[in-house]
Amino acid sequence: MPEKKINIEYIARVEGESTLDVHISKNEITDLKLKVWEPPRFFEGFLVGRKYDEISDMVMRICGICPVSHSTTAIRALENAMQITPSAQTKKLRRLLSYSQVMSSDILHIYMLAAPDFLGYESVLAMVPKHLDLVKKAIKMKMVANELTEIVGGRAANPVTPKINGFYQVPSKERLNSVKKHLEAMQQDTVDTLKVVASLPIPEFERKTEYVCIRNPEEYTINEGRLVSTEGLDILEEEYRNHIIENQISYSNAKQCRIKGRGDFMVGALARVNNNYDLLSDKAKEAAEENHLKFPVYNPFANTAAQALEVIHLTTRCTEIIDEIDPKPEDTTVNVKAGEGHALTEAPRGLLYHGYKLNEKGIVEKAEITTPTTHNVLSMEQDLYKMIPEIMDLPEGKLALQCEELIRAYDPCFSCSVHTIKANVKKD
Amino acid sequence: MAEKKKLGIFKLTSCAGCQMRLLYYQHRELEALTAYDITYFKMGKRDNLENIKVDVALIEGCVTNSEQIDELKRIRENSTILATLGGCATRSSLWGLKNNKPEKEIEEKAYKDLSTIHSIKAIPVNDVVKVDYLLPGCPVGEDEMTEFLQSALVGRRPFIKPHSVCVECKMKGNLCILVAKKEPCMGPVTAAGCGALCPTNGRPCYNCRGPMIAANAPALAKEFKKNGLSDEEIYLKFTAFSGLSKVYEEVTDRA
Amino acid sequence: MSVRNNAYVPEMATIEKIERETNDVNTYTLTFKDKAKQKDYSFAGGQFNMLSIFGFGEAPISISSDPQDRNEIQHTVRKVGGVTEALFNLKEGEVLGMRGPYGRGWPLKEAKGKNILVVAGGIGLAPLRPVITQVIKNREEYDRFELLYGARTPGDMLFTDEFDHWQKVKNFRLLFSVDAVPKDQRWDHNVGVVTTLFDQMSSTPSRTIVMTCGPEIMMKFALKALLARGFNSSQIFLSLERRMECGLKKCGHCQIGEKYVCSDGPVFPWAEIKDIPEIVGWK
Amino acid sequence: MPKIMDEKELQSLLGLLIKEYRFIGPVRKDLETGFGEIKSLKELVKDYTNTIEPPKYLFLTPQETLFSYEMKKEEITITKTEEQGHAALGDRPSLWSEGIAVEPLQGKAIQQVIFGVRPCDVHGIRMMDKVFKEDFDDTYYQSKRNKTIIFSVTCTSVSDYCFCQSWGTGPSLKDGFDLLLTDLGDRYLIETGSKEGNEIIGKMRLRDATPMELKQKAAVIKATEAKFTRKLNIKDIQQIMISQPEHPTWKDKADRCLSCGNCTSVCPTCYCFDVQEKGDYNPSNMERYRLWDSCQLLEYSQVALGGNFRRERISRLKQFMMHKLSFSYPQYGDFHCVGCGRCIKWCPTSIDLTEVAKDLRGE
Repeated sequence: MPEKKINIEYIARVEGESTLDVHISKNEITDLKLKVWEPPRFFEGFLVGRKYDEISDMVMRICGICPVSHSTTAIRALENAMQITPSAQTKKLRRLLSYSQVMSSDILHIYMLAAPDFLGYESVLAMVPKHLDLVKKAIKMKMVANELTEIVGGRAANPVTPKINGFYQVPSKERLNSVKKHLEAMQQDTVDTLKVVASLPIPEFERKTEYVCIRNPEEYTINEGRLVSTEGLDILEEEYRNHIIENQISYSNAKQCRIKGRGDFMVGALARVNNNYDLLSDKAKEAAEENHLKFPVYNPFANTAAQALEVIHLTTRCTEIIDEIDPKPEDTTVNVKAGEGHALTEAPRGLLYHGYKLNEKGIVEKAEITTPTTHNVLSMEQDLYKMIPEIMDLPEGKLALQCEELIRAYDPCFSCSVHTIKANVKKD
Repeated sequence: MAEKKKLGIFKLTSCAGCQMRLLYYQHRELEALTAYDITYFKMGKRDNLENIKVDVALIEGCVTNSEQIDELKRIRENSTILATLGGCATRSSLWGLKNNKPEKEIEEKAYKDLSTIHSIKAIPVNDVVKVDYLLPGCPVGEDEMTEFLQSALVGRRPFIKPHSVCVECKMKGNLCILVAKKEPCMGPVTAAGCGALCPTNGRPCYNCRGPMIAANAPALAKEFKKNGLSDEEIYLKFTAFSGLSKVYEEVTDRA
Repeated sequence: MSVRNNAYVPEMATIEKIERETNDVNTYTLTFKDKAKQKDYSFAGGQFNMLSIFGFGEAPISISSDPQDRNEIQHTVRKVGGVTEALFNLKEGEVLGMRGPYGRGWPLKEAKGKNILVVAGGIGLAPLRPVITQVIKNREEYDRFELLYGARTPGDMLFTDEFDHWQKVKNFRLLFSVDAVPKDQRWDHNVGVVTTLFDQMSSTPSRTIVMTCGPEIMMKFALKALLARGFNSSQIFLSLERRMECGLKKCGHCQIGEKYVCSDGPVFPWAEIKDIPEIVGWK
Repeated sequence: MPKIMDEKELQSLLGLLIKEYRFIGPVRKDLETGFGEIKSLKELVKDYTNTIEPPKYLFLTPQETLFSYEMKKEEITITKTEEQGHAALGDRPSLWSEGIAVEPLQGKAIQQVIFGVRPCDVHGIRMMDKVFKEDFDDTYYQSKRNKTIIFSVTCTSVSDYCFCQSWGTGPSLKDGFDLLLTDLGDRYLIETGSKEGNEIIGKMRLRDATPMELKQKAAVIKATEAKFTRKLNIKDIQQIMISQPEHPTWKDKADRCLSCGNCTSVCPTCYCFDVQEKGDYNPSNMERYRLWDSCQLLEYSQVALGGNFRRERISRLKQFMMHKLSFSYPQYGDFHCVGCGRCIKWCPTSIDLTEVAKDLRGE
């Protein structure tokens, strides 16, 4: 048996920088390392000493793809620390903001990052000559989602309106209605997207890991809820730290997470759909059935289909929320208090945790951030351990490609996963 | 049809938000991306050509380890026009906060074994290689990115606004919240290009674009103080996104 | 509103000829595409045109050709900025935009029957070439003519191929100086800044009109030296450089004191500007 | 002949104007009042002293295309020269065009009305008209200006910043308007200053003002005049402003100056602009446009090779104040200051040109 070495020097079309090293000897994996070498940025370090009202703007810069998630999570954690309960209007606007970002990020991942894999292209740009219509459709949908983020958040990338206890400025009903029209117009496109995604050939692979996300019985949620899993986890967000543990690993700048007493787990769109399928809109369920999708699914490659499915749901849901609100300026005064607060939200890539400790002046004394990809890294490695033996016979190049595709299916965000390097690192 | 110009997009230490601005948040991305022959763009494509000559190189992120210095020098050698893409590359932005304290102090806090750590101070790109154009913004402004990409197509020098956010704010007819509400707006010392985004959205500018060239930081700091901000709060305002810029050093220098 | 009546819209002009003067200076010979426009066009030495390099922008460039030659217009241009760089990439036969002429030129009328002293530095000789051409063509109308010309190096001197011709003109005196002589270049004249030529010059304040153009720092020193030698403020004329966006007294950039350099200048008698606060320090 | 109208008649006049013209008037902008396009009478603000921005933005738009062109080989075609206004930041999609959006005025028949222009601003417009007419017509400015009716309102309130009285550019107005409204308390005096103004009022059946009512107007003005707290001594101001360029007050103010450009942006008589070229992803389509510029900005006086004639902040500050209170007079026969006080009010560090003038005078 020949010795095989898979070295994917960098995993393309994902956010951030990572390397996969697999060493196979006599049909056995002797070494497998997913190295995230996105340079550390010491976020948790330099947030200490900053003021509470700066945190949301700063943590947004953890990730260029899900700034809304970091902002919302930080704001909610800080509100929890200062015992602030935002208004119903604020909660709804935050939902719009979060949903819009999940939608656009999902669309981005489906079309620009994952679709080229399934259609056999090296990039979305390479798809342009033959699939111009598809690319244009994707761009149109993404534009609508971005437009919604921009209207509520002031800017699609790194929004500026969210603040603790509300918004600096609320969008006018008029502008919300204008984007609502666009949302309605793209509904068919979202259904078509699922059709395209469901028809793409994905590798047959299954590994029954634990799927973790938040759940709110009232609504397919992205923000606010209990932490649940397909294996029966069901806890409050402030209990997160008691159940999810992080380990520093020697070969990577990202940490690895596991559930206390159990093991690796997967977060992200697939986890959300696996746990919350019942909460999806009728339209989304209908589309799932039409495309013969049944959840829960234990194939990580199905993450893309889960993304497409949730886009159908969220598009409808956003139009409903717009109908429910007529935003008015509100008092968003913050009474600064010392305290500790935690929050969990669903970033597009999955579970995101922020925790802060504030002193009486509102200065951060301790900050903790765990990102979706940090949650997922271990599961990726476990998937690879299971998948590689199943496809061992493939030539090296194809084997490497499928490994890369598996990682990409997670929609990972390696820059995210690195900011969380902790102050005290233990080397093996 | 002449051959398309070659464009390489490279990433150092950053959040990738500026690359996303190209791929994702832009209004005319298809036009922008197909106007060039993109030879290197790890976040956007699989086939990337290392070490080839490009007409235009865009650098996202700042340098935080020594390998990046070598990489950057290689890119510079291989490119005709080199521009920074966003605040990190332009002035190390948020990551500059790491430079705030002695290097060793921070690293010792983070790692027990320093032998494997190659992290150095956060250095903006133009402190390492010659940069033709600096495109600020966190993320890079769509207007200036578009202006740059369009001008580089023909070899025109891009018009990157060097003045303060106030100019754009006034062009929009906004109420000045610094004057009218005494809110600590960083607009007067911040580089324009965002269309006075924050004041337009009812909040004071928080300097995410970094300093404008002719900024008078002490004068604004004095005004903040008059409006009731503490020295500590003023320090935080001027340090958040400017990587301890020299332009602000009269306010931020605590030595 | 027709394009013709819109003062911001340039006329199309063709580059007929490009001549290399120095490493970074070329002379461009232009004609309007519209033949009627070319026929009607007249200018005075010292005036400038706004040249548009399409795709790049517009810049004010002084005219360096003979005002009496109605068939073509020349601009001698140094490659210094975005627009001039783009101009250097154009080839003969290509099209650019031109509008003008703008501003006040050299006082050739006042100089009639008098002596002329020209003090020029570097590219500053370009707007003064029309003066030289005019004096040569109408030699009998003027008295003694003296040119003090300085450049960084011998290789940076403009119009050197015309020097021989100028030397031969009656009552013409040319004095040259360079700041430095590189090893591989030959130089038989003075070395030093242009003002060091003042000791060799024969011009006196009596019945003399002085015209000077060059870097501002050079003009400052020339002015000091001239005033010290007894020249008075109404016989010294300077051509000023300022940023211009329109050439039409609208964009505001070229103002110094109450003057618009684009319209009241670029040529000013020293008497007119000497009290402007921003200029006072020159004395 | 001045006419008299009651509240109802005024409302119906304004209602008519809103219907028939693009109607710009004072609207609420957060804590202050600014100009905005008005679609219904409800939006109109009455109790304001002056607007945040001067009305100049309607004629000298913050950013506007001068012309577009197409480049094909040797052929360059100017494709569009029509004077038009753009949203403040160019051709951004709808999301960006909040703030001052200036729509093109199309066709000759369509006109706009600016209501509520204060007398100082009418003088500002008069001065700008001169600047953009001198030597040749700036078609971009004039085309918008010529299609505009100025509906001015005599001031009855005075802010801490106002000093128009010192120049005689307010609180009342003698000419420069199409229509002028004076609030007499229980009724309005309306005067016309142009053929267009006459035509509008001619449609209404209004009675002539009585001599008593004209006296009442004078009394209103007198009462307003008594309210001024800020004054600028304009005697010999042209010489005084330039007499002491080394006076310590300059340095004192320059140390505070942020070089932010707010003073020139809000000045009703500041007209400087920058010209830039803009491309497209199809490089043969180009556009030349202009946008507001300010002498307070470092790049304003920059020339090739990095030369800069006003590198020092103090020299830029002097340029602004000296131009307003001295240089402009020999240039245009007007001091380009109307006493609106905006440059003082909106200066983040409260730099005050009336104070500088006082210091230079040694008062």
